[in-house]
Amino acid sequence: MTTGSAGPTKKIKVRYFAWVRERVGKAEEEIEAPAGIATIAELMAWLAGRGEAYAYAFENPKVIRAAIDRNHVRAEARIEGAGEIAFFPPMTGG
Amino acid sequence: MTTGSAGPTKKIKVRYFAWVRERVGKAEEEIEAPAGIATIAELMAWLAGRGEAYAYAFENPKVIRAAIDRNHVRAEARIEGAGEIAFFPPMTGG
Amino acid sequence: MSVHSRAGGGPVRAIIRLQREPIAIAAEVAKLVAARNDIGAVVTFTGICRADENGAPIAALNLEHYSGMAEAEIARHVEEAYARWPLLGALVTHRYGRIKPGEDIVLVATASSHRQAAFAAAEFLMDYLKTRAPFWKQVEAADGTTWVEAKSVDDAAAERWTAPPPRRGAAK
Amino acid sequence: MSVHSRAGGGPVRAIIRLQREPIAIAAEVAKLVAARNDIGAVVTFTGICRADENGAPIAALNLEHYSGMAEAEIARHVEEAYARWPLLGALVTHRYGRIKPGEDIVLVATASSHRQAAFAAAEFLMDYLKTRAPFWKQVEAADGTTWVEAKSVDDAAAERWTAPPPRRGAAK
Repeated sequence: MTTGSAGPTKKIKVRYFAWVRERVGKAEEEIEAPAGIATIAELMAWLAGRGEAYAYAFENPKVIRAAIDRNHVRAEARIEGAGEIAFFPPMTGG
Repeated sequence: MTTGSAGPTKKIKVRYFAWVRERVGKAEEEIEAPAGIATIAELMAWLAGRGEAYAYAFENPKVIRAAIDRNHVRAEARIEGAGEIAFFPPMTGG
Repeated sequence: MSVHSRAGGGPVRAIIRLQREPIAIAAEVAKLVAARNDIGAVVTFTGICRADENGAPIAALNLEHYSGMAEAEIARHVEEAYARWPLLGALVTHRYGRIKPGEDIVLVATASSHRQAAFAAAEFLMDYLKTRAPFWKQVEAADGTTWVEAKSVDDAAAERWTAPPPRRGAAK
Repeated sequence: MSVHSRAGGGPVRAIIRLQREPIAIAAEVAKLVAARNDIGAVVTFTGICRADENGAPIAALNLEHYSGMAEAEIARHVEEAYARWPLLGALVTHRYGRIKPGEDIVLVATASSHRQAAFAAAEFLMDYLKTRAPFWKQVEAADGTTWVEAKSVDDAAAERWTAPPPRRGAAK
Protein backbone atom coordinates (compact mmCIF):
# COMPACT_ATOMS: atom_id res chain seq x y z
CA MET A 1 0.00 0.00 0.00
CA THR A 2 1.33 3.42 -0.93
CA THR A 3 0.01 6.91 -0.88
CA GLY A 4 0.12 9.58 -3.50
CA SER A 5 2.43 11.88 -1.54
CA ALA A 6 5.96 12.51 -2.69
CA GLY A 7 8.96 12.71 -0.37
CA PRO A 8 11.51 10.27 1.00
CA THR A 9 10.68 7.27 3.16
CA LYS A 10 11.94 7.22 6.76
CA LYS A 11 13.34 4.45 8.94
CA ILE A 12 11.55 3.86 12.21
CA LYS A 13 12.12 1.24 14.86
CA VAL A 14 8.83 -0.48 15.60
CA ARG A 15 8.27 -2.68 18.64
CA TYR A 16 5.42 -5.09 19.35
CA PHE A 17 4.32 -6.44 22.72
CA ALA A 18 2.10 -9.21 24.08
CA TRP A 19 -0.37 -10.63 21.53
CA VAL A 20 0.53 -7.99 18.95
CA ARG A 21 4.10 -9.35 19.11
CA GLU A 22 2.86 -12.94 18.91
CA ARG A 23 0.68 -12.23 15.90
CA VAL A 24 3.26 -10.19 14.01
CA GLY A 25 5.79 -12.91 14.85
CA LYS A 26 8.58 -10.60 15.94
CA ALA A 27 9.37 -8.28 18.84
CA GLU A 28 10.83 -5.45 16.80
CA GLU A 29 11.91 -4.40 13.36
CA GLU A 30 13.04 -1.41 11.36
CA ILE A 31 10.49 -0.25 8.85
CA GLU A 32 10.48 2.26 6.03
CA ALA A 33 7.03 3.72 5.82
CA PRO A 34 6.07 5.87 2.84
CA ALA A 35 6.36 9.56 3.57
CA GLY A 36 2.59 9.97 3.23
CA ILE A 37 1.97 7.94 6.39
CA ALA A 38 1.50 10.76 8.89
CA THR A 39 -0.27 9.31 11.93
CA ILE A 40 -0.30 6.23 14.16
CA ALA A 41 -3.66 5.22 12.64
CA GLU A 42 -2.24 5.47 9.13
CA LEU A 43 0.83 3.50 10.15
CA MET A 44 -1.35 0.72 11.58
CA ALA A 45 -3.36 0.59 8.33
CA TRP A 46 -0.13 0.45 6.32
CA LEU A 47 1.32 -2.30 8.55
CA ALA A 48 -1.92 -4.32 8.22
CA GLY A 49 -1.29 -4.41 4.47
CA ARG A 50 2.12 -6.06 4.82
CA GLY A 51 0.86 -9.64 4.93
CA GLU A 52 -1.32 -12.13 6.73
CA ALA A 53 0.46 -11.93 10.12
CA TYR A 54 0.24 -8.13 10.16
CA ALA A 55 -3.35 -8.20 8.96
CA TYR A 56 -4.19 -10.48 11.90
CA ALA A 57 -2.27 -8.38 14.42
CA PHE A 58 -3.91 -5.14 13.29
CA GLU A 59 -7.35 -6.53 12.36
CA ASN A 60 -8.96 -4.41 15.08
CA PRO A 61 -6.80 -1.28 15.38
CA LYS A 62 -9.22 0.31 17.86
CA VAL A 63 -8.04 -2.02 20.64
CA ILE A 64 -4.35 -1.47 19.97
CA ARG A 65 -2.46 1.11 22.00
CA ALA A 66 0.61 2.92 20.78
CA ALA A 67 3.60 4.75 22.17
CA ILE A 68 6.01 7.10 20.44
CA ASP A 69 9.43 7.25 22.03
CA ARG A 70 8.01 5.59 25.15
CA ASN A 71 5.08 7.96 25.67
CA HIS A 72 1.48 6.87 25.26
CA VAL A 73 -0.12 8.48 22.20
CA ARG A 74 -3.53 8.39 20.54
CA ALA A 75 -4.18 6.99 17.08
CA GLU A 76 -4.32 10.54 15.68
CA ALA A 77 -0.80 11.33 16.90
CA ARG A 78 1.64 12.34 14.17
CA ILE A 79 4.64 10.09 13.79
CA GLU A 80 6.99 12.65 12.26
CA GLY A 81 10.31 12.64 14.09
CA ALA A 82 9.57 9.41 15.95
CA GLY A 83 12.58 7.25 16.78
CA GLU A 84 10.70 4.29 18.24
CA ILE A 85 7.04 3.42 17.87
CA ALA A 86 5.43 0.62 19.89
CA PHE A 87 2.13 -1.21 19.45
CA PHE A 88 0.53 -3.28 22.20
CA PRO A 89 -2.77 -4.37 23.72
CA PRO A 90 -4.32 -2.55 26.69
CA MET A 91 -2.02 -2.88 29.68
CA THR A 92 -2.69 -5.47 32.38
CA GLY A 93 0.05 -4.86 34.92
CA GLY A 94 -0.11 -4.45 38.68
CA MET B 1 -25.62 13.94 97.01
CA THR B 2 -28.72 11.79 97.20
CA THR B 3 -31.99 11.63 95.40
CA GLY B 4 -35.47 11.38 96.77
CA SER B 5 -36.08 7.89 95.44
CA ALA B 6 -36.42 4.96 97.77
CA GLY B 7 -34.84 1.56 97.08
CA PRO B 8 -31.52 -0.09 97.84
CA THR B 9 -28.17 1.16 96.58
CA LYS B 10 -26.21 -1.06 94.17
CA LYS B 11 -22.50 -1.82 93.88
CA ILE B 12 -20.91 -1.06 90.53
CA LYS B 13 -17.32 -1.36 89.43
CA VAL B 14 -16.24 1.93 87.86
CA ARG B 15 -13.09 2.32 85.77
CA TYR B 16 -11.34 5.48 84.65
CA PHE B 17 -8.90 5.91 81.79
CA ALA B 18 -6.40 8.49 80.54
CA TRP B 19 -6.90 11.98 82.01
CA VAL B 20 -10.14 11.00 83.72
CA ARG B 21 -8.09 8.41 85.64
CA GLU B 22 -5.37 10.95 86.40
CA ARG B 23 -7.84 13.52 87.71
CA VAL B 24 -9.86 11.07 89.80
CA GLY B 25 -6.58 9.71 91.12
CA LYS B 26 -7.43 6.04 90.71
CA ALA B 27 -7.93 3.53 87.90
CA GLU B 28 -10.97 1.79 89.36
CA GLU B 29 -13.20 1.53 92.37
CA GLU B 30 -16.43 0.01 93.60
CA ILE B 31 -19.16 2.55 94.16
CA GLU B 32 -22.61 2.46 95.69
CA ALA B 33 -24.74 4.92 93.81
CA PRO B 34 -28.15 5.82 95.18
CA ALA B 35 -30.93 3.88 93.52
CA GLY B 36 -32.30 7.08 91.98
CA ILE B 37 -29.24 7.42 89.72
CA ALA B 38 -30.62 5.92 86.53
CA THR B 39 -28.39 7.06 83.64
CA ILE B 40 -24.74 7.61 82.78
CA ALA B 41 -25.33 11.39 82.85
CA GLU B 42 -26.83 11.17 86.33
CA LEU B 43 -23.96 8.97 87.50
CA MET B 44 -21.41 11.50 86.22
CA ALA B 45 -23.23 14.30 88.05
CA TRP B 46 -23.29 12.21 91.22
CA LEU B 47 -19.58 11.34 90.91
CA ALA B 48 -18.75 15.04 90.37
CA GLY B 49 -20.24 15.71 93.79
CA ARG B 50 -17.87 13.33 95.58
CA GLY B 51 -15.02 15.81 96.09
CA GLU B 52 -12.57 18.09 94.40
CA ALA B 53 -10.78 15.41 92.33
CA TYR B 54 -14.09 14.09 90.97
CA ALA B 55 -15.40 17.58 90.36
CA TYR B 56 -12.29 18.30 88.29
CA ALA B 57 -12.50 15.00 86.37
CA PHE B 58 -16.18 15.50 85.52
CA GLU B 59 -16.20 19.30 85.18
CA ASN B 60 -17.13 19.00 81.49
CA PRO B 61 -19.19 15.80 81.23
CA LYS B 62 -20.00 16.48 77.56
CA VAL B 63 -16.46 15.50 76.53
CA ILE B 64 -16.40 12.31 78.59
CA ARG B 65 -17.26 9.02 76.90
CA ALA B 66 -18.66 6.02 78.73
CA ALA B 67 -18.92 2.28 78.34
CA ILE B 68 -21.19 -0.18 80.11
CA ASP B 69 -19.83 -3.69 80.28
CA ARG B 70 -17.30 -2.80 77.56
CA ASN B 71 -19.76 -1.37 75.07
CA HIS B 72 -19.83 2.29 74.12
CA VAL B 73 -22.97 4.01 75.43
CA ARG B 74 -24.43 7.52 75.32
CA ALA B 75 -24.95 9.73 78.35
CA GLU B 76 -28.68 8.89 78.30
CA ALA B 77 -28.00 5.15 78.63
CA ARG B 78 -29.56 3.50 81.68
CA ILE B 79 -27.11 1.91 84.08
CA GLU B 80 -29.49 -0.63 85.58
CA GLY B 81 -27.90 -4.06 85.56
CA ALA B 82 -24.44 -2.73 84.72
CA GLY B 83 -21.52 -4.75 86.08
CA GLU B 84 -18.73 -2.41 84.98
CA ILE B 85 -18.97 1.21 83.91
CA ALA B 86 -16.00 3.06 82.40
CA PHE B 87 -15.36 6.77 81.84
CA PHE B 88 -12.70 8.09 79.50
CA PRO B 89 -11.83 10.91 77.09
CA PRO B 90 -12.38 10.57 73.33
CA MET B 91 -10.21 7.77 71.97
CA THR B 92 -6.91 8.52 70.25
CA GLY B 93 -5.64 5.11 69.18
CA GLY B 94 -4.36 3.88 65.88
CA MET C 1 -4.06 -11.00 74.00
CA SER C 2 -4.63 -12.73 70.71
CA VAL C 3 -7.78 -13.82 68.92
CA HIS C 4 -7.59 -16.21 66.01
CA SER C 5 -10.92 -17.04 64.52
CA ARG C 6 -11.23 -19.69 61.87
CA ALA C 7 -14.43 -20.09 59.91
CA GLY C 8 -15.23 -23.80 59.74
CA GLY C 9 -11.66 -24.92 60.36
CA GLY C 10 -10.53 -23.00 57.28
CA PRO C 11 -7.83 -20.41 57.00
CA VAL C 12 -7.32 -17.62 59.51
CA ARG C 13 -10.20 -15.17 59.33
CA ALA C 14 -9.05 -12.55 61.79
CA ILE C 15 -6.02 -12.06 63.95
CA ILE C 16 -6.31 -9.45 66.68
CA ARG C 17 -3.41 -8.88 69.00
CA LEU C 18 -2.69 -6.24 71.63
CA GLN C 19 0.85 -6.29 72.88
CA ARG C 20 3.63 -4.26 74.47
CA GLU C 21 6.28 -5.71 72.16
CA PRO C 22 7.33 -4.30 68.79
CA ILE C 23 5.31 -5.60 65.85
CA ALA C 24 6.92 -8.21 63.59
CA ILE C 25 5.19 -6.90 60.50
CA ALA C 26 6.52 -9.34 57.91
CA ALA C 27 5.75 -12.34 60.10
CA GLU C 28 2.25 -11.08 60.87
CA VAL C 29 1.39 -10.46 57.23
CA ALA C 30 2.83 -13.83 56.24
CA LYS C 31 0.21 -15.46 58.48
CA LEU C 32 -2.56 -13.87 56.43
CA VAL C 33 -1.51 -15.42 53.16
CA ALA C 34 -0.02 -18.67 54.47
CA ALA C 35 -1.29 -21.79 52.72
CA ARG C 36 -3.75 -19.88 50.54
CA ASN C 37 -3.84 -19.33 46.81
CA ASP C 38 -6.96 -17.23 46.40
CA ILE C 39 -5.54 -13.97 47.76
CA GLY C 40 -4.62 -11.50 45.04
CA ALA C 41 -4.23 -8.34 47.09
CA VAL C 42 -2.83 -7.50 50.51
CA VAL C 43 -2.94 -3.97 51.92
CA THR C 44 -1.08 -3.03 55.07
CA PHE C 45 -1.18 0.12 57.14
CA THR C 46 1.55 0.78 59.66
CA GLY C 47 1.22 3.66 62.10
CA ILE C 48 4.58 4.91 63.32
CA CYS C 49 5.46 7.15 66.29
CA ARG C 50 6.70 10.45 64.86
CA ALA C 51 9.40 12.45 66.61
CA ASP C 52 7.12 15.47 66.95
CA GLU C 53 3.55 16.25 67.91
CA ASN C 54 2.15 19.55 66.63
CA GLY C 55 5.66 20.70 65.83
CA ALA C 56 7.21 20.04 69.26
CA PRO C 57 9.71 17.20 69.78
CA ILE C 58 8.56 14.26 71.86
CA ALA C 59 10.44 11.68 73.91
CA ALA C 60 7.84 8.92 73.62
CA LEU C 61 4.15 8.07 73.42
CA ASN C 62 2.48 6.25 76.27
CA LEU C 63 -0.41 4.18 74.99
CA GLU C 64 -3.12 3.33 77.50
CA HIS C 65 -5.90 0.94 76.61
CA TYR C 66 -9.02 -0.66 78.06
CA SER C 67 -8.07 -4.31 78.03
CA GLY C 68 -10.96 -6.56 77.10
CA MET C 69 -13.03 -3.81 75.56
CA ALA C 70 -10.33 -2.98 73.00
CA GLU C 71 -10.15 -6.55 71.68
CA ALA C 72 -13.94 -6.81 71.53
CA GLU C 73 -14.34 -3.46 69.75
CA ILE C 74 -11.70 -4.35 67.17
CA ALA C 75 -13.20 -7.80 66.61
CA ARG C 76 -16.62 -6.23 65.99
CA HIS C 77 -15.16 -3.88 63.41
CA VAL C 78 -13.28 -6.67 61.69
CA GLU C 79 -16.59 -8.53 61.40
CA GLU C 80 -18.21 -5.40 60.02
CA ALA C 81 -15.44 -5.17 57.42
CA TYR C 82 -16.14 -8.80 56.45
CA ALA C 83 -19.81 -7.94 56.05
CA ARG C 84 -19.04 -4.98 53.79
CA TRP C 85 -16.27 -6.35 51.55
CA PRO C 86 -15.26 -9.78 50.18
CA LEU C 87 -12.28 -10.18 52.51
CA LEU C 88 -10.10 -13.27 52.77
CA GLY C 89 -8.21 -12.21 55.87
CA ALA C 90 -7.78 -9.36 58.33
CA LEU C 91 -5.22 -8.60 60.98
CA VAL C 92 -4.99 -5.86 63.60
CA THR C 93 -2.01 -5.58 65.92
CA HIS C 94 -1.97 -2.61 68.29
CA ARG C 95 0.74 -1.86 70.80
CA TYR C 96 0.29 -0.31 74.23
CA GLY C 97 2.78 0.96 76.77
CA ARG C 98 5.74 3.22 76.01
CA ILE C 99 6.59 3.66 72.34
CA LYS C 100 9.55 5.71 71.14
CA PRO C 101 9.80 7.79 67.94
CA GLY C 102 10.37 5.60 64.91
CA GLU C 103 8.68 2.58 66.50
CA ASP C 104 5.50 1.07 65.11
CA ILE C 105 2.23 1.67 66.94
CA VAL C 106 -0.31 -0.24 64.93
CA LEU C 107 -0.51 -2.65 62.01
CA VAL C 108 -3.67 -3.31 60.00
CA ALA C 109 -3.53 -5.80 57.15
CA THR C 110 -6.36 -6.91 54.88
CA ALA C 111 -6.43 -9.54 52.17
CA SER C 112 -8.86 -10.09 49.31
CA SER C 113 -9.01 -11.47 45.80
CA HIS C 114 -9.02 -7.94 44.47
CA ARG C 115 -7.42 -4.71 45.46
CA GLN C 116 -10.37 -2.42 46.05
CA ALA C 117 -11.84 -4.48 48.87
CA ALA C 118 -8.45 -4.71 50.56
CA PHE C 119 -7.86 -0.95 50.35
CA ALA C 120 -11.34 -0.02 51.53
CA ALA C 121 -11.33 -2.44 54.46
CA ALA C 122 -7.92 -1.26 55.67
CA GLU C 123 -9.03 2.38 55.58
CA PHE C 124 -12.27 1.47 57.33
CA LEU C 125 -10.46 -0.37 60.12
CA MET C 126 -7.97 2.46 60.61
CA ASP C 127 -10.70 5.11 60.76
CA TYR C 128 -12.44 3.09 63.44
CA LEU C 129 -9.28 2.42 65.43
CA LYS C 130 -8.64 6.17 65.47
CA THR C 131 -12.07 7.07 66.79
CA ARG C 132 -13.74 4.12 68.52
CA ALA C 133 -11.18 1.67 69.86
CA PRO C 134 -10.42 2.43 73.52
CA PHE C 135 -6.81 3.58 73.30
CA TRP C 136 -5.41 6.87 74.55
CA LYS C 137 -2.12 8.45 73.59
CA GLN C 138 -0.10 10.49 76.06
CA VAL C 139 2.84 12.50 74.75
CA GLU C 140 5.96 12.42 76.87
CA ALA C 141 8.15 15.46 76.22
CA ALA C 142 10.99 17.28 77.98
CA ASP C 143 8.55 19.55 79.82
CA GLY C 144 6.10 16.88 80.96
CA THR C 145 3.23 14.80 79.65
CA THR C 146 0.07 15.77 77.78
CA TRP C 147 -2.82 13.72 76.45
CA VAL C 148 -3.30 13.78 72.70
CA GLU C 149 -6.62 15.39 71.80
CA ALA C 150 -9.03 13.66 69.46
CA LYS C 151 -9.07 15.21 65.99
CA SER C 152 -12.29 16.24 64.30
CA VAL C 153 -10.78 15.19 60.97
CA ASP C 154 -10.59 11.62 62.32
CA ASP C 155 -14.25 11.75 63.30
CA ALA C 156 -15.09 12.98 59.82
CA ALA C 157 -13.11 10.13 58.28
CA ALA C 158 -14.99 7.58 60.40
CA GLU C 159 -18.31 9.17 59.47
CA ARG C 160 -17.69 8.21 55.83
CA TRP C 161 -18.50 4.61 56.68
CA THR C 162 -21.93 5.21 58.16
CA ALA C 163 -23.28 5.18 54.59
CA PRO C 164 -23.04 1.95 52.55
CA PRO C 165 -19.70 1.57 50.74
CA PRO C 166 -19.73 3.54 47.47
CA ARG C 167 -18.18 0.87 45.28
CA ARG C 168 -17.72 -2.86 45.37
CA GLY C 169 -15.89 -3.27 42.07
CA ALA C 170 -14.18 -6.48 41.12
CA ALA C 171 -10.94 -4.95 39.85
CA LYS C 172 -7.92 -6.72 41.19
CA MET D 1 16.54 -1.29 36.83
CA SER D 2 16.42 0.89 39.88
CA VAL D 3 15.85 4.60 40.30
CA HIS D 4 16.62 6.29 43.58
CA SER D 5 15.90 9.98 43.53
CA ARG D 6 16.88 12.12 46.44
CA ALA D 7 15.59 15.67 46.73
CA GLY D 8 18.52 17.87 47.74
CA GLY D 9 20.57 15.02 49.16
CA GLY D 10 17.77 14.25 51.63
CA PRO D 11 16.00 10.96 52.23
CA VAL D 12 14.87 8.63 49.47
CA ARG D 13 12.04 10.20 47.50
CA ALA D 14 11.18 7.41 45.13
CA ILE D 15 12.41 3.91 44.56
CA ILE D 16 11.33 2.25 41.32
CA ARG D 17 12.53 -1.20 40.53
CA LEU D 18 11.62 -3.73 37.84
CA GLN D 19 13.02 -7.16 38.44
CA ARG D 20 12.63 -10.85 37.74
CA GLU D 21 13.43 -11.82 41.32
CA PRO D 22 10.91 -12.21 44.14
CA ILE D 23 10.25 -9.00 46.09
CA ALA D 24 11.84 -8.64 49.53
CA ILE D 25 8.91 -6.67 50.89
CA ALA D 26 10.13 -6.02 54.43
CA ALA D 27 13.55 -4.88 53.22
CA GLU D 28 12.02 -2.62 50.57
CA VAL D 29 9.64 -0.96 53.00
CA ALA D 30 12.43 -0.53 55.56
CA LYS D 31 14.26 1.65 53.04
CA LEU D 32 11.34 4.06 52.96
CA VAL D 33 11.41 4.81 56.66
CA ALA D 34 15.14 4.40 57.29
CA ALA D 35 16.73 7.27 59.19
CA ARG D 36 13.53 9.32 59.26
CA ASN D 37 11.36 10.36 62.15
CA ASP D 38 8.65 12.37 60.39
CA ILE D 39 6.80 9.42 58.86
CA GLY D 40 3.64 8.53 60.75
CA ALA D 41 1.94 6.28 58.20
CA VAL D 42 3.09 3.66 55.72
CA VAL D 43 0.66 1.92 53.38
CA THR D 44 1.70 -1.06 51.30
CA PHE D 45 -0.09 -2.88 48.53
CA THR D 46 1.09 -6.32 47.47
CA GLY D 47 -0.35 -7.94 44.37
CA ILE D 48 -0.13 -11.72 44.48
CA CYS D 49 -0.51 -14.31 41.73
CA ARG D 50 -3.72 -16.21 42.43
CA ALA D 51 -4.05 -19.89 41.57
CA ASP D 52 -7.01 -19.20 39.31
CA GLU D 53 -8.05 -16.75 36.63
CA ASN D 54 -11.79 -16.44 35.99
CA GLY D 55 -12.36 -19.66 37.88
CA ALA D 56 -9.88 -21.83 35.96
CA PRO D 57 -6.64 -23.06 37.59
CA ILE D 58 -3.42 -21.58 36.25
CA ALA D 59 0.16 -22.82 36.24
CA ALA D 60 1.83 -19.41 36.16
CA LEU D 61 1.63 -15.84 34.92
CA ASN D 62 4.13 -14.61 32.37
CA LEU D 63 4.66 -10.88 32.78
CA GLU D 64 5.92 -9.02 29.73
CA HIS D 65 6.95 -5.38 29.97
CA TYR D 66 8.28 -2.54 27.84
CA SER D 67 11.64 -1.91 29.44
CA GLY D 68 12.49 1.75 29.62
CA MET D 69 8.95 2.96 29.08
CA ALA D 70 7.69 1.13 32.17
CA GLU D 71 10.22 2.80 34.48
CA ALA D 72 9.52 6.22 32.95
CA GLU D 73 5.73 5.79 33.20
CA ILE D 74 5.94 4.72 36.83
CA ALA D 75 8.32 7.55 37.70
CA ARG D 76 5.91 10.06 36.16
CA HIS D 77 3.04 8.71 38.22
CA VAL D 78 5.10 8.75 41.40
CA GLU D 79 5.83 12.43 40.73
CA GLU D 80 2.13 13.04 40.14
CA ALA D 81 1.39 11.40 43.48
CA TYR D 82 3.91 13.73 45.13
CA ALA D 83 2.17 16.69 43.52
CA ARG D 84 -1.23 15.56 44.80
CA TRP D 85 -0.45 14.45 48.34
CA PRO D 86 2.10 15.36 51.04
CA LEU D 87 4.18 12.22 50.59
CA LEU D 88 7.43 11.48 52.38
CA GLY D 89 8.37 8.43 50.33
CA ALA D 90 7.13 6.15 47.57
CA LEU D 91 8.24 2.80 46.28
CA VAL D 92 7.13 0.68 43.33
CA THR D 93 8.61 -2.74 42.68
CA HIS D 94 7.14 -4.71 39.79
CA ARG D 95 8.25 -8.14 38.70
CA TYR D 96 8.37 -9.46 35.15
CA GLY D 97 8.98 -12.93 33.78
CA ARG D 98 7.35 -16.12 35.04
CA ILE D 99 5.49 -15.85 38.33
CA LYS D 100 3.87 -18.82 40.03
CA PRO D 101 0.67 -18.82 42.13
CA GLY D 102 1.32 -17.47 45.60
CA GLU D 103 4.26 -15.34 44.48
CA ASP D 104 4.20 -11.56 44.66
CA ILE D 105 3.79 -9.58 41.44
CA VAL D 106 3.95 -5.99 42.58
CA LEU D 107 4.66 -3.93 45.68
CA VAL D 108 3.60 -0.31 46.11
CA ALA D 109 4.49 1.48 49.34
CA THR D 110 3.76 5.07 50.29
CA ALA D 111 4.79 7.05 53.35
CA SER D 112 3.40 10.25 54.80
CA SER D 113 2.98 12.05 58.10
CA HIS D 114 -0.68 11.10 58.07
CA ARG D 115 -2.64 8.12 56.93
CA GLN D 116 -5.02 9.57 54.37
CA ALA D 117 -2.29 10.77 52.01
CA ALA D 118 -0.55 7.39 52.23
CA PHE D 119 -3.77 5.46 51.47
CA ALA D 120 -4.81 7.73 48.60
CA ALA D 121 -1.39 7.73 46.95
CA ALA D 122 -1.09 3.94 47.13
CA GLU D 123 -4.52 3.49 45.53
CA PHE D 124 -3.68 6.08 42.88
CA LEU D 125 -0.41 4.34 41.97
CA MET D 126 -2.07 0.93 41.81
CA ASP D 127 -4.91 2.19 39.61
CA TYR D 128 -2.34 3.62 37.21
CA LEU D 129 -0.15 0.53 37.23
CA LYS D 130 -3.22 -1.51 36.29
CA THR D 131 -4.18 0.65 33.34
CA ARG D 132 -1.22 2.71 32.07
CA ALA D 133 2.09 1.05 32.93
CA PRO D 134 3.23 -1.11 29.99
CA PHE D 135 2.96 -4.59 31.47
CA TRP D 136 1.01 -7.49 30.02
CA LYS D 137 -0.04 -10.65 31.82
CA GLN D 138 -0.22 -13.98 30.04
CA VAL D 139 -1.88 -16.88 31.81
CA GLU D 140 -0.14 -20.21 31.49
CA ALA D 141 -2.56 -23.09 32.07
CA ALA D 142 -2.71 -26.81 31.33
CA ASP D 143 -4.39 -26.19 27.96
CA GLY D 144 -2.13 -23.40 26.74
CA THR D 145 -1.57 -19.69 27.19
CA THR D 146 -3.95 -16.75 27.00
CA TRP D 147 -3.45 -13.03 27.44
CA VAL D 148 -5.32 -11.44 30.31
CA GLU D 149 -7.86 -8.93 29.06
CA ALA D 150 -7.95 -5.41 30.47
CA LYS D 151 -10.89 -4.87 32.81
CA SER D 152 -13.26 -1.95 32.41
CA VAL D 153 -13.52 -1.75 36.20
CA ASP D 154 -9.79 -0.96 36.30
CA ASP D 155 -10.28 1.81 33.77
CA ALA D 156 -13.12 3.19 35.87
CA ALA D 157 -10.90 3.10 38.97
CA ALA D 158 -8.16 5.03 37.17
CA GLU D 159 -10.72 7.57 35.91
CA ARG D 160 -11.39 8.59 39.52
CA TRP D 161 -8.07 10.41 39.59
CA THR D 162 -8.68 12.65 36.59
CA ALA D 163 -10.57 14.98 38.93
CA PRO D 164 -8.65 16.70 41.76
CA PRO D 165 -8.39 14.53 44.89
CA PRO D 166 -11.58 14.81 46.95
CA ARG D 167 -9.93 15.20 50.35
CA ARG D 168 -6.58 16.23 51.67
CA GLY D 169 -7.31 15.88 55.38
CA ALA D 170 -4.59 16.02 58.01
CA ALA D 171 -5.75 13.04 60.09
CA LYS D 172 -2.94 10.68 60.92
